[in-house]
Amino acid sequence: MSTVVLPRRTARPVITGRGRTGRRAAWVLVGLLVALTLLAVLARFLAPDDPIQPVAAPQLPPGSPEHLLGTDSIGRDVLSRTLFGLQTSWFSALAVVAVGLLVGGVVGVAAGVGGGWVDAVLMRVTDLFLALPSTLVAIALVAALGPGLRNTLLGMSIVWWPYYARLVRAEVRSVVARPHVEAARLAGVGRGRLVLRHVLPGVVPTAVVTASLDIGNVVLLLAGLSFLGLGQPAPAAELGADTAAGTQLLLSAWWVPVVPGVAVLVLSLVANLAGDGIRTLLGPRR
Amino acid sequence: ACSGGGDDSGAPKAAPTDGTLTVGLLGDIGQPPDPDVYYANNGLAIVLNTYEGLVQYADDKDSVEIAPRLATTWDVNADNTVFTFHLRQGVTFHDGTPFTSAAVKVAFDRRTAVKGGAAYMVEGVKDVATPDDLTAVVTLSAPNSAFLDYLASPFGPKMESPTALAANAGSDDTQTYLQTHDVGTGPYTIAAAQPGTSWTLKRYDGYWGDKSPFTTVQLPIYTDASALQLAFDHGDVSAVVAALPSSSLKKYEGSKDYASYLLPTLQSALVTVNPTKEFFKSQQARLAFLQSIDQKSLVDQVLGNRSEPATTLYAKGMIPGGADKQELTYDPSVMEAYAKTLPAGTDMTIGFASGNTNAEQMANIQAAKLQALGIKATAASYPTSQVFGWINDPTQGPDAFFDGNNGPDGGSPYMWGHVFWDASGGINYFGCEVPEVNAQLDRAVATGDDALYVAAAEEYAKTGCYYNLSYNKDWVLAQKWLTGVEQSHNIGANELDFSKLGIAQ
Amino acid sequence: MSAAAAPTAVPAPTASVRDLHVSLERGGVRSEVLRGVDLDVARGEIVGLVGESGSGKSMLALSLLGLLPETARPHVTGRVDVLGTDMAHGPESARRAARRSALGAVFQDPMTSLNPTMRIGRQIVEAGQDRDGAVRLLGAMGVPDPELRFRVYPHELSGGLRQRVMAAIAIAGRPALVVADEPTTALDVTVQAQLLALLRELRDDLGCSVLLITHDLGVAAQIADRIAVMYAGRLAEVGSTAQVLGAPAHPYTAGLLRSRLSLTLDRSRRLPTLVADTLTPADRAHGCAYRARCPLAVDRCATAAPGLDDSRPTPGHGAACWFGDETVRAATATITAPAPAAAVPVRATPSTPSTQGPAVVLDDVAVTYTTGHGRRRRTVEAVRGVSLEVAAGQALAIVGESGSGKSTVLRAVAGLVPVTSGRVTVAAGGAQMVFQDAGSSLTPWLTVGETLRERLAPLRLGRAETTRRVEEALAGTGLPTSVARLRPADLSGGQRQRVALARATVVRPAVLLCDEPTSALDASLAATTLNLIRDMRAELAMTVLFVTHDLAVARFVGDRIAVVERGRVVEIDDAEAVVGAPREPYTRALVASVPEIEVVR
Amino acid sequence: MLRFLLRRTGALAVVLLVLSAVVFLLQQISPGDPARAALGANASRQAVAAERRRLGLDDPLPVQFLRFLGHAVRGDFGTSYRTHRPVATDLATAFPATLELVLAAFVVALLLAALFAASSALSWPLAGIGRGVLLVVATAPPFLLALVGIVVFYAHLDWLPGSGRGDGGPGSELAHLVLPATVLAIAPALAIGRILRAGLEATLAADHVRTARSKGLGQAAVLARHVVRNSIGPSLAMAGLQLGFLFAGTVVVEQVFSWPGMGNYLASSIPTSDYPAIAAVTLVLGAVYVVVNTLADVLQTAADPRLA
Ligand SMILES: Nc1ncnc2c1ncn2[C@@H]1O[C@H](COP(=O)(O)OP(=O)(O)OP(=O)(O)O)[C@@H](O)[C@H]1O
Ligand SMILES: Nc1ncnc2c1ncn2[C@@H]1O[C@H](COP(=O)(O)OP(=O)(O)OP(=O)(O)O)[C@@H](O)[C@H]1O
Ligand SMILES: [Mg+2]
Ligand SMILES: [Mg+2]
Ligand code: NI
Repeated sequence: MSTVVLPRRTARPVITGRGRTGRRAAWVLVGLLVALTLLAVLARFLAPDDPIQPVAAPQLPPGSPEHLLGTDSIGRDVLSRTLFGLQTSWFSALAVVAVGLLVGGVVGVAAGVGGGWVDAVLMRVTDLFLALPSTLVAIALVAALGPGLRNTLLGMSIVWWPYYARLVRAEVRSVVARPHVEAARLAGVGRGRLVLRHVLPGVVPTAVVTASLDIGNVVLLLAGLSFLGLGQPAPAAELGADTAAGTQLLLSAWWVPVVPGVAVLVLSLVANLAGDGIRTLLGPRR
Repeated sequence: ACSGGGDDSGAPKAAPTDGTLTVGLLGDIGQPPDPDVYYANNGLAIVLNTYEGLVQYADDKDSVEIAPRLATTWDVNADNTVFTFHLRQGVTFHDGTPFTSAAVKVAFDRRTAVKGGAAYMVEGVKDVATPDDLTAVVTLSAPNSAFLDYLASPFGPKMESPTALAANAGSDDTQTYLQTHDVGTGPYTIAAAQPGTSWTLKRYDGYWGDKSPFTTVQLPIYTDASALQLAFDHGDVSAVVAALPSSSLKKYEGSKDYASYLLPTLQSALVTVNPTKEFFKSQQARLAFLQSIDQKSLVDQVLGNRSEPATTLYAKGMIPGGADKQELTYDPSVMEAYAKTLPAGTDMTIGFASGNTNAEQMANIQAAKLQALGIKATAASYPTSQVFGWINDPTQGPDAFFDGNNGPDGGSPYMWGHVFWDASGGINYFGCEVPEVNAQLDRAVATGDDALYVAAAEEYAKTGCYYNLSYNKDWVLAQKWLTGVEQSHNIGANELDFSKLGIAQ
Repeated sequence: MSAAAAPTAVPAPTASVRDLHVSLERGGVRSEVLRGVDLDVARGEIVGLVGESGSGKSMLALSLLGLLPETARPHVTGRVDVLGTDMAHGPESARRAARRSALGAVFQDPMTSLNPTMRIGRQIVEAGQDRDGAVRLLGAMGVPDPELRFRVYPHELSGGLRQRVMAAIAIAGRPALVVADEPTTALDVTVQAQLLALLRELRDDLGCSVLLITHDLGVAAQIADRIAVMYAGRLAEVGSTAQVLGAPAHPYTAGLLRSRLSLTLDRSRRLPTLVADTLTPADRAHGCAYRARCPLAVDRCATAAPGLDDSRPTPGHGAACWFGDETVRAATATITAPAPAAAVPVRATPSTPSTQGPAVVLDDVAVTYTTGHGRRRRTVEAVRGVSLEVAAGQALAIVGESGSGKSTVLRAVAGLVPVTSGRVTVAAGGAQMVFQDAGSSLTPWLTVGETLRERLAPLRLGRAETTRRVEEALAGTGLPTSVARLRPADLSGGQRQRVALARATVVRPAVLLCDEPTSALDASLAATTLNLIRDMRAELAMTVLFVTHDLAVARFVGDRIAVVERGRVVEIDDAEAVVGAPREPYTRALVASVPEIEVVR
Repeated sequence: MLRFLLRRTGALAVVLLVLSAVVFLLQQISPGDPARAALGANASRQAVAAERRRLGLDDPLPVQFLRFLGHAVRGDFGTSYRTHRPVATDLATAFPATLELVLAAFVVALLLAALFAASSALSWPLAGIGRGVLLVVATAPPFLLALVGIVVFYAHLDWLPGSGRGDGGPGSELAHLVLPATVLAIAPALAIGRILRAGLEATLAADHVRTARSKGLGQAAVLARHVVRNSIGPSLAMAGLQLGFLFAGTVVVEQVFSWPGMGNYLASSIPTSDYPAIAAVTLVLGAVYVVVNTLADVLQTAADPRLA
């Protein structure tokens, strides 16, 4: 019945070593993620200029004190656009992952705890979604609905939740199969409390780690959709769209695509590493 | 596609020694290079070098002037209904059969049968008579002074070998065959077709005209502008015609290693206003908006040398003497006053086609200007398919739309007025039309009376739906050794006639 | 550090370990797991290595094989010599050659120790046999249908057969030394006995030496020529089987021996146990690591560690203790069983069934499990028609081999599995259960206090009262109240078992179900737990159903014993009657296979 | 096994049906007008209406869907609005190109993944740097990576061709494959490599590997016979999943490298709302994806006898 196992979600730490040094590195990585989030949240205060309005001559090279990272093809401040783009990309990715986690989590918990026909029905539906090529369906969906951040996020969320449903279900089932759940049941713990107190806490670490690793993927996919003209329409600042729109200028004004491109890289890299960090901090899986 | 190379980028590249010219295309040519089907731009080079029409626009001129091609001379009767063409002698099709007047009717008939986008050009043909092999008399059912422009248009009817058409007719009027072959008389013939990848043209040795030193023309398809530019820098591509973004212009202009040409076209950058939107309900508002556009600096900043600010309502040189003057003066105060009457924070959207960087920049700059006036203006991109859907429900569209580059199929003022001002014309995105203007245009085309054209234009300008921003030019980028670029280009076709190109000694 | 303790009688040992120190790293912390071990295995000799869990037995075995876990970055000093090859520091190629030609290994878990994706035949051939030899070897190991079995995958074999395959692999290369690391723990007593016999035959037929690691002195007693006792990374005592078991010269050995259960034990007495260890790893690094538990400890023990030579009661017998064996024996013999920490008064076991009605009634109960979907759907009749009655206050021990349905009976009583047919009646007050693995039966992320409070929640007692009851329950199981704030991972195995017991009894159930609560614990911890269960049963007047595969445990805990075989009760009677005069052949086999220590004095 | 395959085939049919329904519905809700897109900018309104009738766009939805399905089953995806050729004809040239690229990328991805996993699990010296580079590169936006690749290896170093699929000779074809395949492979390589490494590390620490070592087997034999097969199961599933992602990834990579494949075809079809083309590409790639994952499933079952 299952089509795809989801091993992507069980990747192991990449750079962090073992032991205490590993924990310290993990904290640093998580700290980086927090810093990036702060940067995104505070974009409007940190950005020197309006991200939408041209503020100077077009294609000013980076290095000038007024426009540290230069200006883009129509004279907007690249630094400001990148900061706001960070905000859009970061929160979009968070939204997609959060929706995936929420919907997938509810479906997964319902299937894992419900068992029987509930499980069968929910997992058949999930499998069907999983069997569809997600990226392609997202592309087709956005191509059909028309570009726009809302549609893009909608399209991506639709293809994103089944992974979480499967993952959460598998985790729930493995936790439910652990003796402590049976022991708690025998000890007279009610059903709701059983799920909330004895099952879910065991699922959260994996789900959180997976989600944080996934944010990088979402950021990249968003950027890819933008490249195809299916992302955030101009003039709103979005890293992927800015990189994509700027690629034309790679040869004449390299900083226009490279700065937001590097921001995508950093975002996705930090999300990836922080995922590993969180995994380290949450300790080995029991 | 990657011969040569190894030399330092920057230094002029050596001319090819194997007689191969490589012209890079940006993006798939889309439709098949069938003259009765092809209705796009980046593949025109194939159509125009393999087929020829009866007439063409004069090469190397920045005004509209009909020049001979397969017809050496022609006569038009007084009421523009009978056109008599005297055909060139000694012309053969690529299948070796001679070109005679019989082919004219065949070509017109096929165009009607195939029902392509430019089939309208032969709609009015009532009859084609062939008194002798080298004379064709075309009779129209109604007077049409634009008929010669139809024939000169790059999308106009081209002469096709009746024998070859019949031999490969299939069930679809030879359409399948012509997806990868040609049946024309042009200086080149299709030697190999890999749709989506590359096209190879071979010199037609039976060609009636001058022959270029290029025995083969390669047209590789690049799908990324930067990749194409790199290939050109590298010397793998000999010339790029109107494919690279203006933002790259700076790098090549005045370069001593590459040749950069800016050649005249009938294309313009335009603003279209959407009268169905609340914001632009009143003519006064629309005109205020157009007046708030700083045409000169906008064109200068965004398009640079690729264009000049337009001063007429039609394309440059369409109305001799420029009587169709565009009377819009930059005055943001009118808009400012209008803005004050609006509720605070009223928003409006300025659209542009996705991927069109020039339009994007213009839209953004204008949006910024409006914001300074206290209007919540935003620039937004729309995919092309959506843009052409607005005509069905203009309220779906933005409040105004910036077109970076657009124009008519041919050089007649009628063709211009029709596409831009008549709601059925195709580029009148928001259906802003004046029945009186349409009628005036119809009357003008019958006689070719410039005064009527001017009157129609002036009438339409009052709607405030339309602003001709600039006269655009084709940017042709070529290696230093390539000669004859200007001479191989005309105002109608945004492509080069490869037979007129050469290698510098 | 210490001088070689080579017995003069053995001229050229097959393997010789001298002053071996091994330290390993885990979680960034390096700890010394072997701290100066000297041991010889003579040609054709079986040496039994015993000791509690974590004492370093496996690390010694892996040192001999030169297979210390690389991921733990082992630091090794000292010498490990197998037939002239330096297994500690020699070049990897030489060590590999030694493993190939001179060594064989049998590891604890036969399922994970065999490659699941390779047919077993190939796994044997790989160890240095041709095909025919491998088939013959399988036959010789007592694997029926060796030709057929040659082509199967490990998961298609039972645990016993898998362990035989392991044994076949171990001897396929005709090794001089077989290292067997707890080869029997995963097995049934009956299979265990067969495997031990097999090892002895190997020695007899091939003349190879065997290092047999076990935590069960009884197992060692059965086949070892010599026994080495490990404690905290050092040898505590070494000597011939008769010497070590008959005249233990180290207080630890003596304590282990006393806490062992046997079929002849006095059931009315508490089991003697060892004092709990209070030393931190840092404390253990200097002095005698056993001093905190040792009744003989003196100041000197805290500063200097005695060597094996320091007490040499008889030739070939050594013990790392400052005192001679006479002192040790005298001292340990006189100590009575220590009272539990909470000092619960010892009451007589209510051995006579009370006159009230039965607390548990099973009437022709059957339980069937279904697994898998569709094509893989299988049903297992785990219990097929069991009828039982347990009077209130009575204790029933259920014994039987693995898979016979013991746990299923308990789960049916607890209501954790629905019965397929028949009826289960439990007296008012319900049943609570203590699971085999206490650790995994506690929710890892909840503190002990939260776990216990959850049981009290339905009573709506109020905050203070709840806290009082929790503390009471902890005290009742001999745990300090501070434990309430800890999570299971912070507790030792014995403590976790007590928490599980506290959870089961914080609200008194009518029936206490125990599913092998001691099988994962070493002798001393097991004894402590058994004592506790007895005490609580007496105090709370509970009915007890106790599942075990160890007949000695069953006899100690149960007033009556039920023997289960393939889902049916085949014999049920008073405990002494079952042990003393087993009627069923299976019961007889069970009785016979309990490893007894025939003390040779 | 036969029943297993039959069941998988049945599931495949259901998935494809749903996929086609999804694709079809997406066409319906999209705002663009295919008839207009087909005729181009300057076509008259009457011509567009006629085109709508000709394309059957005015029929009721179920009729359109059934027609769509019926044609698709026969491999007839209609005529592209854009190229005016049967979509099947277009795909017949585009699909092999994509397949070639994807398979090459897959091989590169597996190689990189194996290197990544082995270097880490077996603690090779200096491998950490390589892994770091792979990680960084894998998190870069693919189109930027592709362009930077062209700038470096084509424009500056002139080692490799920057676009197209090569002309004729196998040497040229191979050279043209290197850059796009590598760019395409990098992200999947990291994904597969991580799983493979987790598997390798777990297996290397497994008891049965210790058993194998205790037999005196050499490192190579231990790895080949006892480690690789046992670690590969989840990586196979991952590889299957990634092969699907590779096909999707071609949409971006093919465009930058002017690779005449399905991705490029899709990318040019999207702006023109060329639905027959979009639908066909989605369906075909979707089918490949489903088949590949089914295959990965079967392979995984073959690798581990316990799953059978
Ligand atoms: N990989 C490792 N890294 C660090 N320490 C380890 C490792 N493996 C075991 N240890 C520690 O080494 C000590 C000895 O372990 P060992 O496995 O030899 O004990 P044992 O006597 O075999 O116990 P058991 O009876 O439970 O098998 C223990 O304290 C254990 O925690
Ligand atoms: N949840 C389950 N699903 C399917 N079969 C099961 C399940 N639990 C137990 N069985 C099977 O039921 C039979 C009896 O199992 P049970 O656990 O009662 O045996 P046991 O006597 O307790 O064995 P052990 O001594 O190994 O614990 C076994 O064959 C076992 O494989
Ligand atoms: Mg051990
Ligand atoms: Mg059991
Ligand atoms: Ni020492």
